[in-house]
Amino acid sequence: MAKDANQSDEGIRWALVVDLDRCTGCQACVVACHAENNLQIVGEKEAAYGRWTHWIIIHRYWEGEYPNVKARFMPIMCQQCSEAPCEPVCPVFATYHNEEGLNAQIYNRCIGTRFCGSACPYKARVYNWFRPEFPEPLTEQLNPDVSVRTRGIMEKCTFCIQRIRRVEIDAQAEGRSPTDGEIQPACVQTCPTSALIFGDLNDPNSHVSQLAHSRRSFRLLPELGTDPGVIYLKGGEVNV
Amino acid sequence: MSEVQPTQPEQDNHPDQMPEFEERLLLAERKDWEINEAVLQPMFKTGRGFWILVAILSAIVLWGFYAWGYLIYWGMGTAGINRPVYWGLFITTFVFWVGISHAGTMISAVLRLLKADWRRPITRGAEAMTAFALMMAGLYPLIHLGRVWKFYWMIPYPNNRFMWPNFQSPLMWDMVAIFTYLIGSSLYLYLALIPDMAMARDYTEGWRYKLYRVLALGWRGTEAEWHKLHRALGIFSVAIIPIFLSVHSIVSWDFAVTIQPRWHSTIFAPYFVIGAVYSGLSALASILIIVRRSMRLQEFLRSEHFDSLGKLVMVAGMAWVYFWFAGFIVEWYGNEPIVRELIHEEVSGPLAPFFYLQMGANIIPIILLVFKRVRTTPVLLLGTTLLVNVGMFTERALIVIGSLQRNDLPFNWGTYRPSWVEISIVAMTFAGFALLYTLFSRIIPFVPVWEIKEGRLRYTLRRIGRLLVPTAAEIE
Amino acid sequence: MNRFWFFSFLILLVVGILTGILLTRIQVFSAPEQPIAYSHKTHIEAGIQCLYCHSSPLRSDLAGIPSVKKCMGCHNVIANDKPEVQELAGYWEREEPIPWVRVSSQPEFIYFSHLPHLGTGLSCETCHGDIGQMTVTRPVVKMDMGWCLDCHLKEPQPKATRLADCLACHK
Amino acid sequence: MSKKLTRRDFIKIAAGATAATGLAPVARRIVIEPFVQPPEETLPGQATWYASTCRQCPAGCGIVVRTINGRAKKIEGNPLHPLNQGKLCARGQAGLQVLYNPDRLRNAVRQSGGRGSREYEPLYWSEALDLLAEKVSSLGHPDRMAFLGGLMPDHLYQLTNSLLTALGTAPPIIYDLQCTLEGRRPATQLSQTFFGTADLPVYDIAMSDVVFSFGANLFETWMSPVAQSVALGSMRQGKLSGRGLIVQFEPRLSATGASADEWIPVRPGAEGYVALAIGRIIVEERLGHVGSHRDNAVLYQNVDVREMSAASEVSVDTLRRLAQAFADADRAVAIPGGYLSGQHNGFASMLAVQALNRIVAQIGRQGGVFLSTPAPTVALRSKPEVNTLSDVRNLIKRMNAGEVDLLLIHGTNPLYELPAALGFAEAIKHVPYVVSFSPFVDETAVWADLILSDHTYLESWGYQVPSPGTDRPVISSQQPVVNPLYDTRSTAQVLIELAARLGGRAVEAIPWADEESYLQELVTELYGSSLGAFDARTPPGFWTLWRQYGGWWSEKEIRQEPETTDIVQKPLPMVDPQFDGDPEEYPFHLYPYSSVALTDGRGANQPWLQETPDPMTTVQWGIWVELNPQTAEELGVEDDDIVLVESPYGTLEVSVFVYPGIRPDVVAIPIGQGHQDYGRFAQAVTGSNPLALLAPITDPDTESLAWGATRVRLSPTGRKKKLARLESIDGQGRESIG
Repeated sequence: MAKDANQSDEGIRWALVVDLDRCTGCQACVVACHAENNLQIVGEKEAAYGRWTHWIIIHRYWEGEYPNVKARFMPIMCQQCSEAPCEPVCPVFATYHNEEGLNAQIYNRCIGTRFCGSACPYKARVYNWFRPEFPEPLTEQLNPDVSVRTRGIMEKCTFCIQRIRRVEIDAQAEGRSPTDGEIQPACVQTCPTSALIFGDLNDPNSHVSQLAHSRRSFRLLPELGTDPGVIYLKGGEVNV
Repeated sequence: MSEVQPTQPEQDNHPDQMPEFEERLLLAERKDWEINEAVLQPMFKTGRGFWILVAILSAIVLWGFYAWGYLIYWGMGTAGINRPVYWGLFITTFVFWVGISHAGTMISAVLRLLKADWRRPITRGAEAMTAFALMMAGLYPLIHLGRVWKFYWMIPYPNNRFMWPNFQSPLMWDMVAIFTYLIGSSLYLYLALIPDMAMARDYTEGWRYKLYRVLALGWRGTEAEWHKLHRALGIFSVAIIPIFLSVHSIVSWDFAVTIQPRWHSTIFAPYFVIGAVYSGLSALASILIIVRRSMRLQEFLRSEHFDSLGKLVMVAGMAWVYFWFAGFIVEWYGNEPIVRELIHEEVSGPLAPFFYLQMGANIIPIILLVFKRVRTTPVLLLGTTLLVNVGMFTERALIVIGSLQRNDLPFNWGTYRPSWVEISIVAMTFAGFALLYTLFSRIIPFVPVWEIKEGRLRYTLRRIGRLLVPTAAEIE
Repeated sequence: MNRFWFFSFLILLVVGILTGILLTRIQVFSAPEQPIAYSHKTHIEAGIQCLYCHSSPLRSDLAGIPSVKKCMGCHNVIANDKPEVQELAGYWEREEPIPWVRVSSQPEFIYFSHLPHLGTGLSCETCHGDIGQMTVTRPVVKMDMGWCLDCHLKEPQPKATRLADCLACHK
Repeated sequence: MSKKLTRRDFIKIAAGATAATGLAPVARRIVIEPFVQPPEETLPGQATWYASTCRQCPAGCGIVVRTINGRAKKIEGNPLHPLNQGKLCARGQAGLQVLYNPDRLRNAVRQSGGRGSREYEPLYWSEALDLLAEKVSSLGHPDRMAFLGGLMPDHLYQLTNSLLTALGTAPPIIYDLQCTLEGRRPATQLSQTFFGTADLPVYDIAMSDVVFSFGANLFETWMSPVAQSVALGSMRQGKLSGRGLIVQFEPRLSATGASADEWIPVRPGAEGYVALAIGRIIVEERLGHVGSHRDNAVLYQNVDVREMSAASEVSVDTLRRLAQAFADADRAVAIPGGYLSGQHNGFASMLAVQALNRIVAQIGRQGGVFLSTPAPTVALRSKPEVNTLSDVRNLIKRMNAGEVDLLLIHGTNPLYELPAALGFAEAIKHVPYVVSFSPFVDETAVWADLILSDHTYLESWGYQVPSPGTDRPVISSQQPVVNPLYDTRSTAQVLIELAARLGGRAVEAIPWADEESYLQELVTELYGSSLGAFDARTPPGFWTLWRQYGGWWSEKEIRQEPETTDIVQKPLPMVDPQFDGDPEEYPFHLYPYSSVALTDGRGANQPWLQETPDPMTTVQWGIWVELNPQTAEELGVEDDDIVLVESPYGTLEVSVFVYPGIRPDVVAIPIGQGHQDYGRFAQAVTGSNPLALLAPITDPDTESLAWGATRVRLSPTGRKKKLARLESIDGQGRESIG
């Protein structure tokens, strides 16, 4: 099932570039993700106990001490690893690697062992601890392209698979293939500073693959050998 | 079988060189029917204390089932787990119970193969412990599922969706291993039970007679039957040992195959196995002491057994310390930042109380068990072995919960607080285990009568000239 | 005596299982009761194309249920003496939507779009059966995962791999 | 959405929309209801996008809303809109939860149990309007009516203004907390003083090489955060000339400060001094490449760099380094932000900052500061001006004196948003009849007799000229993206109908039949303009395109170069900051700041925004006080300890967040929580309103609230309340591990 990404030169590999030099930590991506993906709201008590459901969170790291203190933002979402630690441990294939380099999560196959959550070094997976509650008429907002997960299901960033699929189907209907930059996950679409860029890493002409070769690029926890599909660009430097 | 007639031992002859044999020969003066009576009588006499105990245990179990229902209805959030501590007390207790289950086969199969004679009276109790502990352990993979009603998706069955379980997942290995072990150990328990069922059948009437008649499978005690039984037990003893080693190795791989800091360790499999043996033997000793007292089996379970058991516990404990240290020192010297952080947390951080409880409760018993007085005094041995299991439970909690609280990105660290649901369910399995054991001890002869009788045939005193010479025969 | 009980039990078991299967089948393939006794057969025989009424599958995920206005577009003049058509006219006059009951459906966790299916040249009948012969519309297939995969896996490579991906349908 | 559709017309895939996953049996009765009359614009199951304008803050970003089967599903930025260029902030994304908020009022209501009873009785609109008309016409004198509004969309302001003028009443008083925090009024006054035009200037961050931001939280809530963030993106990594530098001057490291390259923790109130010192150094040492500084020397003749350095606690070396960087840059811009305006000496500081742009000759230049071109027609140029706090004070005085018989409140929540010390809560009790137009029962609406619940912005018509604008004239259009969910009515429509009921001069002033025809008339004046990005053949065609594009804007860049007034002929004023509260007794400066998610508290009823972590503290849902680690140590408190914050005007109990990026003499509290009313999500957060602490003092130059000029003291309570933070407290400061 899981195909080695290093071999698939011809296929698509979706990737997200996060330019840390542009990120202002404004949280627009967080709310866009909530709106797009029908994430549940857990309330203060549960959020305080680490049971929030954000698929993307912005880590804020302090550097130095007052007065020479700096804070850096780092948006972290599912890294869509090619060598994902979460994939082999799922007993029912609810999570697996698909042909387009996505670390897929099939909600209605999930039985809720939370093994993937334990195995994920980025802790990018979130769990539905309770039934989601959407007081009427907040249900009207739910995106019909995304299922509403009930209790006991693991979920995580999908790179907005529904938006990828939508563009692909529309492009196919028009008899063409999607252009670079046409597919935008909700976070990418809304990011005010364009700190997030989405595209096909295996297409040498795509914006992301060019940025991936930038001198500024790095991946999160590279020593773990997970080969993430999310590429970070260091902040505070000029990209030439 | 041996034709030697048991002879009355002479009390005043050779008092200094005889005590060991004296004990072994104690039963030799009993008639067969007396032994049968001694084993069966406590089963039939159920006093008020027994029913009160059963009532209390049942109440705890019922409460636990309510908590489980509550958990299923409202969701996993009613347990204390969170992100990043996705596994908590459930998995800890699961590992603990799997560990407990290891002593049964250890005692029974390994010692049977080694022909260690002192095992005879305690095999049944040990095997029952294996089966019941595994039943309790087997509940946890179900309990901790977020959607337990979909558990059957883990079972490979043909379907039109072309969907199979993922055999790469350690959870699948777990399921296979635990099922195999449960089936194997239950059969093993049952096989050794058949002659005693026949014995009990012949001594009872009413519902017990009907029950024993079915369970005895028409055992008559012919030479051929004995021969087959011995062969079957021999095969099982050999076959169950790899299973027994694999089960806890696989449980350890649940953790070790991930890249979670501190879980990702090569020594985990043997470390878990030896830890399981250590805690299992200790639990066995504790249980035997309690059962011996409550069922008045002092005659069968004698201090010589506890002495040997205590020695085994001590050896297992030393091995555990060795493996623990082998793992610890590598991590310590490896000095990976996150592992260093975890070690720091254990040694001098918020986890320190648990760490020192673990170390203390696992090492002090080893020292105590050096003393024969501790090994042979039931109360002292009970305290010591219970302490071991407190230590082992803490160790599992430290591994499962302590490690999950920390990970590679400090932003994502977390803390865990067990909820009433988790505690109730954990209490349910402890009570459930005790309840099964209690009921079992009233229905099934707790001491394997046929093994005792068989052993009794081995040791005799022969009069050679003027001397009384203790002899042991090869009978198996 | 024992044998008797054994066989009775066995027979009961088999009968029970068969009845269970049958009941689920009946439930799956039974035609739901509709607010108006509408016959596809009559309309198809009158030469109306599927896409005339269900107009959006080439542009949208859904095929679309015709609006009451569309029905009335013809039935203002055609067959307006029939009781069913008069029922329809009643809805139109009351400006009420007709509460049709869904015949073919996908569960909530499935993303299904008519557009790409029709795009590959499938006809309506492939999935919905010979609707033109049905006076009462009923489902002809159990639209479950196995049935979907049946076709998806028959596609040539590499399309089949893409279509066999869980994410092709699961949302 | 010109077709009239009733709710039940929409296809209801009832089960599909609401049910949870997984468990549904296959054979289930699902009713699908077709349209009776199919709307032209929607295809069942297919998304239709409507362009409109975001009203979550006054910036006026263009949005497109994805609607499926008549229900709004997602808001995204309008990619064509020149202001936000397809981007949107967290608040803009959360707009759906205004529309679908479960706590919305569903009718016009009257408080049946008297004011403050929170018992409501629905009214028919005709009844409610009759009631209002009767109240208006029975006024003894038109002066006995007052209209208090927030920063409303332009068309509503025009209608209100016309109606009030026709009735002989004073124009509406526009005042809300958001405007106060971003210093809209002082900024306008600064433009007036500096450029002679009362329009908010645009700071060209995108093209700038060096940006000095003095207390402007550019990428959070100040003015037009999305446009400024878009500019940041291109300034940082989108330019060929290299990566731009941002320096942030403020006492607390905001998220903007974190995105900046350097943060200078200036003493509160001393930002102007820093600007003066930098200016003095540039002029004195003839830095930069603009040639002679002779013209500017007069500006700084009284400035002593050392004194300024001592007063602001920024070292002379740093000042010199910064001056050099600012002057040497090809394009540099200094931005006087909201925190400056919230000081007692705010205006002087803002002048000093704006003067920096002058001495490096960046006024009107690319990468500098310019004014946006006004809208092409006169009618479109009329827009709400924010009033001063003194105007609000006068209103309160009149209310207390019993001179106001009828108070209309729209788009603002004075009971929450005004410092409690101003006494609005008391004053409103002296008004015999209060009418609120709020779609929610907020703190003020609780004291209204009649609530004529407005549509939410996604159900309303309107337009807005974004201010500050962008590099070209822009008019954003607002149109209903869904049919009104409930029996609410837009305030513009209510005013038109009120005028019709009142007759006479009122109906002459606003004679339109409905707001749509009013807007159409106003907008089609643009028809035929040669500037526009689109034009149509007919006025109705133009109206359609206007709605389709989400407004009108020029195809090309048109910047207006401002002229500087003779302010530059005089030395810049130097005013010492003043603070309320004795420094001995109240040792800390209070810095209330507007939260990224909740802004001034308006977002508090939207669960998405409540659950959005604050960027700097990562706290969700809560309210906290930020203390420097040193301060916390001195007080003997740590994270999550509850402290009592006391000012001479009020107290507040709140959890501590130990915050490395704040001056030790400053404590910061986010604004937005502590609602008594305003729906279940706003009330779910325990804690009280930090505005209760604020001293009601103003900057005498601008008469604007000096919201940063209160001193407080802290005392530990010994209790703890855990904040719902994303970040692990245990992991804090251990980043080197990862």
